[in-house]
Amino acid sequence: MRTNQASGAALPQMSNESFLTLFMVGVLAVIFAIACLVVPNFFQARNVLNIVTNNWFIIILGIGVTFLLITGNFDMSVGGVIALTGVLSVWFCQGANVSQNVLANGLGLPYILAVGLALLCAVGIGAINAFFIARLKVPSIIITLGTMMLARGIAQIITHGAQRNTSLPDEFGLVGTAALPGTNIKISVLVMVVLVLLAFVFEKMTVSGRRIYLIGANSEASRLSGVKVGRHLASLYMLSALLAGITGILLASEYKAGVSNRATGYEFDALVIALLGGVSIAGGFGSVLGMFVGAIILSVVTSAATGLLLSPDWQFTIKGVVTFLAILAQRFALDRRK
Amino acid sequence: MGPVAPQKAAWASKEQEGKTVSRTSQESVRGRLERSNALRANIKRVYIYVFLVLIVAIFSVAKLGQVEMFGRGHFLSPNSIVNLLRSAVPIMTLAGAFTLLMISGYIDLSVGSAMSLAAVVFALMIRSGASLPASIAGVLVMGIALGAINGFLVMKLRITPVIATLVTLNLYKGIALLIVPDGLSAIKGTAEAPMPAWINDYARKDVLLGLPWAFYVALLVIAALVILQRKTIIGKYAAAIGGNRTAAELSGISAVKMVWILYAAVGAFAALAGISRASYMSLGDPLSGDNMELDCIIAVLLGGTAFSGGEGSVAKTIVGALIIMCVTTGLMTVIPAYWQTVAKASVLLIAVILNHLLVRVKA
Amino acid sequence: MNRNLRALTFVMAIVLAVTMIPAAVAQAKPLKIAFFVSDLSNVFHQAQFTEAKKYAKAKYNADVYAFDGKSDGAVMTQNVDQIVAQGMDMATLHIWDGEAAKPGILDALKNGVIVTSFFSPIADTGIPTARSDEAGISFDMGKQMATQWKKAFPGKSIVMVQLGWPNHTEVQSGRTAPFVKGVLSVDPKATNLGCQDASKGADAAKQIVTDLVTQHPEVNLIYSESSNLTVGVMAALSQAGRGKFANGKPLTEIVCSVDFDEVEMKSVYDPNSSLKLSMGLPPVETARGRIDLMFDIKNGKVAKTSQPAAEKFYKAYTVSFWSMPRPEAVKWLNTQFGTSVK
Amino acid sequence: MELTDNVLEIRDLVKDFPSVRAVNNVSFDIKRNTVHCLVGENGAGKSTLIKILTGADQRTSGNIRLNGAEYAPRSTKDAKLKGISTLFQELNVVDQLTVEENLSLGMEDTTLGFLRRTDKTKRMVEAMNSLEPSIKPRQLVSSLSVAKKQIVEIAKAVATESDIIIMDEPTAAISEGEIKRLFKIIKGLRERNVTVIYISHRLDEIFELGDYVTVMRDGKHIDTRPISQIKDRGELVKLMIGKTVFEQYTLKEGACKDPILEVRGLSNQKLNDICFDVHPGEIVGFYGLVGAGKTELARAIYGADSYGGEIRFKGRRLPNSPDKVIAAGIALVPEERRSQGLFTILTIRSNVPVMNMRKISRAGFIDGSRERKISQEYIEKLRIATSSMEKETRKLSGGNQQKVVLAKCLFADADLLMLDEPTRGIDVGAKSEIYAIIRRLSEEGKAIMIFSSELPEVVNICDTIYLLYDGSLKETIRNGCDLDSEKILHTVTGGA
Repeated sequence: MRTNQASGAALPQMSNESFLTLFMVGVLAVIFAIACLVVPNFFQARNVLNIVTNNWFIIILGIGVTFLLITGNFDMSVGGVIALTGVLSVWFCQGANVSQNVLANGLGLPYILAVGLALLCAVGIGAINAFFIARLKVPSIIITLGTMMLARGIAQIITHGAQRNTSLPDEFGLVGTAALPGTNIKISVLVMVVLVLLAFVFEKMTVSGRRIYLIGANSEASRLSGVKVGRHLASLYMLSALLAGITGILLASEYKAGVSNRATGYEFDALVIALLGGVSIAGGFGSVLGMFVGAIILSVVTSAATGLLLSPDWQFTIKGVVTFLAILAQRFALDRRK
Repeated sequence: MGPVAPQKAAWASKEQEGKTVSRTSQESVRGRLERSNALRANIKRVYIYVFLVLIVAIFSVAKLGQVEMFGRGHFLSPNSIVNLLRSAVPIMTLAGAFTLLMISGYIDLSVGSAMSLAAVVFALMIRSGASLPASIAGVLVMGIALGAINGFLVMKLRITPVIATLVTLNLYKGIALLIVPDGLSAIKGTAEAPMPAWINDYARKDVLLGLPWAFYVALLVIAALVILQRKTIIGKYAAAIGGNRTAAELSGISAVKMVWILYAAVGAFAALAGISRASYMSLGDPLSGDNMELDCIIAVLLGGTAFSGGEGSVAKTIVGALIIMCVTTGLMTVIPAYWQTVAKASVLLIAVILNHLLVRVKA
Repeated sequence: MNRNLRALTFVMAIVLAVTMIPAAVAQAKPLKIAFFVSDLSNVFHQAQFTEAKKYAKAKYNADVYAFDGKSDGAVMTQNVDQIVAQGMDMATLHIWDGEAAKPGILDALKNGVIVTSFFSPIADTGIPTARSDEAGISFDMGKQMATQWKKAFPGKSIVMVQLGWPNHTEVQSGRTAPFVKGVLSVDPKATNLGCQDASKGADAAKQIVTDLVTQHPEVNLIYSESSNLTVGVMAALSQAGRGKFANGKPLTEIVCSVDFDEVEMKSVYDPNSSLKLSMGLPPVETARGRIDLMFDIKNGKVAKTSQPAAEKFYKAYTVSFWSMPRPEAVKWLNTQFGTSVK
Repeated sequence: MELTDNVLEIRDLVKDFPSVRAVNNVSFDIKRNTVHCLVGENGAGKSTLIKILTGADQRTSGNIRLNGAEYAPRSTKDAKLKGISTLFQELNVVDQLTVEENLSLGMEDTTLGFLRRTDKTKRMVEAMNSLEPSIKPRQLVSSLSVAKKQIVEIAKAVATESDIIIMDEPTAAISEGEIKRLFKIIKGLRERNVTVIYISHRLDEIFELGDYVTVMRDGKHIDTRPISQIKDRGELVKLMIGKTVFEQYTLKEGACKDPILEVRGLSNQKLNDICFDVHPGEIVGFYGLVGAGKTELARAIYGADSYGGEIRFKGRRLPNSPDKVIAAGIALVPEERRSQGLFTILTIRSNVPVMNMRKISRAGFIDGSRERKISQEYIEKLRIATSSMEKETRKLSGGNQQKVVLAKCLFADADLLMLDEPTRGIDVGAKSEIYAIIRRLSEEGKAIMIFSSELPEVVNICDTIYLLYDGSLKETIRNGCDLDSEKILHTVTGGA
């Protein structure tokens, strides 16, 4: 939000991107204000903190999804990758031949090695995406939906459709549950904050970050300007899969379980927060910061709905309506500006 | 600067040589290209059928040790075939209309949600005493409206199809969930408001060869769609818009209107699928259409419809839909249930690769 | 067009060729049993299926196939229709919409398939039902929790919440409602915040509890209606600085769960954790019971159908810090899940 | 009502674009049942005029009367309904449909939406087959060559029952035989009460086909005359290009250096065995009509398209991918600046350094102040008219957009700069500024290649001019020595 004020100062020349981010911050403020009025105990520091920390996993996913969306591509495989890496990290780590229960036996690798291998597999899924999209030029939405099923399917085979959660070494649960000294803030949340900051720096200050925008703004012109479009897309897909992999490892560690149907629908959530944050699939437009704002908007809505003890149907519908209105509002706001 | 004149003379002779060489090489290249195109076209024409036959063949022999040929439980037993066709009704209905939309270069991810909503509304209407024709008419009108909303977002507000329909996916599903009262998972018969038993006549009762009305209605509308695609201007304009929108518009075709109509049609077909699902289950389940869009995409791609639009075939999509149903039901007792997702994903990836290899015929 | 015709002929030829392959002469074929589970990704159902497979093969030389409902009513209904199509000889159902499945069940009965139900009796089909006595345990857990809370804080009124499947009829009648009754039987003035939808899993449960304990910090009895939700609930509580007991005495809340497993074992008997009870659903007993019931029908011990339908209850267990000693719980767990906890 | 003698009367027509007046007070008449040719250099305003006639663009002011009635089409479809159909330059056929389907697209005879095969389709097929008998009506258009696709399009326009058919360079991509058959058809149209407005750069065609000719230059109407009153090509060329343009070139004397670029036997689908050298400090022009292969040549050298043959740059074989070519020291200003050169939704600041990010970054991090400094430097150097470097480039005028693309390429520090149609659609002031920049660069020792379909441009600044026709190099001219504009036009319009 600090940067928004900075760009707000240069109001006459504000770019569409900052305009939209600012617009969504405004929307966020309005929704937050309404929630504070309607929901008991909503306005308190503890709750505001919850709102930011609740969605750490979606925000981490959102980073990769946002980058790809800016280049004009989708990544719908992230939910599947979370499930796969979680399950793999557990399976690699479980003691070998410790029980007659098949699901209690694993490969007995040390935790660090298990995590490394699981992340490698995640990147592998990203590489499949990259191959199809950057090389064969297959529409990203279709291929990533396919790899989402593939990743989740492999996770299901390893867990026989359920989960693996026994005979794990103690250090398995460490990363996911440990909090920062003296606080309740989890390492996962810290990872999220660090990644968002890194992503912001990457996006705004590095050459590779700039190229994401170039590809999205005009992929042919990028090619003719010497950007290796295919290679760049490929690394973004692998990055997105890696981020999903990290999320998968953290979630598996937090619950000490590798669940095959974990993170179902997260790819849609990640897409929705990016859209709410003003990232445009038309390409070349949007930012991690906007995605973060989008995530907070959704988090406020969810949190308020829980606080009001609304029925799940209402919660789902309200989320649907909010996204619908936000997308329409963005479209009109942008059209008016032109 | 460079010695221009002598060079020019050198070029002249070179030009002569070069021309003859490149001519012949160009011709041989062209010939090779033509032959490979012809081969590709031939494979493209039949591969979907071969695919279906292969799958049927594999599943037929898969359990031979356990069951008798054509005996109960065999993949090709009458009961199994009837069952497969009956459960394929919604996906066939949906994917048929979906194909036309994909041919014109657009996509609708909200079909599953629209189908759920239709199922819920249909069950609600029947339960509250509306007659069958009235309920069907009402739900169809609603389906058209849902499709038209998508059309409006995509064609008028120019929101990317994937995003617009992703948003309505959530919206329609939310509405369906809301209609179902708290504490219930679906609109179904309760003590105070019983569901008339005849609700499942449509999608359950055997009218001919063990198959219900819903199947024959689906067959009929699919036949209509096939004719629509092959013989009417709608099919032709859809292909023209998907192939080259500028050319179509310069020829006086209103792409906006046309695609809008197609979206509405997809909505109507989703409603029809919802009706048969509700009748089949005797209840309106707000989640009954979940993930249907994925199956639709797989079926359409298997059927050889181009990603980018311009060409495709409703008939082949239906074969694609049958393949999906074969995979889901045929695998049930052959391999463990938890292998199914990978099987389906593999079918999708195979479809994508085939599509990539076969659809693009190079000029 | 001509080419299409040729393609079609080709296709038909292959079909014929395939069907002409002489069927391997069937030996003494084992019976085939369709074993329905509402969702195979649930640990309890997973274990149940594994046991059923082992048990039926050993005792009756029968093959058991999982019919996974994937938590989806439509899939379950279609699975019922698959019983005959897949050539099953017996089926033990676990479905949510009995009304929808009824035509399929009648069809299966007509084809001579032995059909029984698990978890819930199915409409007026009259098929026997095997079910666990979940309601009794839920009531018991509610009662125990309310009593313990009142014992620790006689002055603090009870505020309870449930996490699970609010739209699910069977969960409602087997878990949510009896639990509330159990609490109210101790303290009629207790407040109920209702059942929250955590059907999306552990992350959803965690998020809901995080928001709840911030916005409704007065919550003190929590019923987490499935073990995979409980991990999320406990994570949220610990993040909020709660979830603790002081040497066996409640501090901020008491939590109970369902599907007692190895992971819950550690918490329930940890005097410093607020997860103190769990409904022990015995997969081994349940699976064996479901298989046995079908063979009872085959052997004529139970009627194929009857009005009203025969019901057979399997015991569920209240695993409780207060009412079940630890060694007993360890023994129970090891027998039921094949684990080797000490 | 008695039909007037003039089918179309254009009065005081004006069309303004943000930076240029593309059509400037144009008035002339088109006589009924004639072939009326429209000629002029690129940028003379022909295309804009046509766009107004076909409803693709709206006029700023002025008046058009069709058959004596006010004519102001709102869309292409509207124009068609009113009796004016057009054959556009771009290929507007649908690849995935058959020839027959393409012919009838938008004009189908139907019953209840069902397609019927009627005489109309048959007539269209006949019309097409009289142009090119080898095309089968059931063939997929994707299997046709570009020329045959064009024939299909021509047949479609011809078969439409219109009062006026506008043909915008219909022969640009088709072969001699096809052209002959097309001319026969066009001549036949006259008898069928159809007026043809014919645009072509091939002047021979105009003499062969036309009844009247209208010449435009710089958006202005120069003259309309019956063809019979024009003596020869020379007179027409003079009308088209005026007289003043060739005088600016001053002969350059340079030391003979080793060539920086050597192209030998370059061939691909569009190019035919092209050989030439470029030297440091030299400005080389490639002149040819639309479709002669200029863009294809530039793209092949740049590595954007595949090719056979050999290209050596600074003595080393040039790799075949744009990023490596740029790294080797070549930059390209592409033909389509909006779709290939510019990142329109990004700011000037983010556009300028794109091709040489290394220069504004350290260890992969962009040095923001350096980026701004350089952008400012180029805005000043190229006199880009903007309020700020943070302006999105799509909000700039065409000339300033082109300057941004130029800045981008200059910043690449290339030793060889290729410019494809560098001044297309740019007003005169910006044009001369761009020429000045090009000259300055050449004085700095950079080699420059200009690909242009505007003769004055090439003649104005190039030291060596290559004439391209149909993918082949036809002639080489040393500027200042043997320059004969009429002969040049003769060569590039296909004259032997």
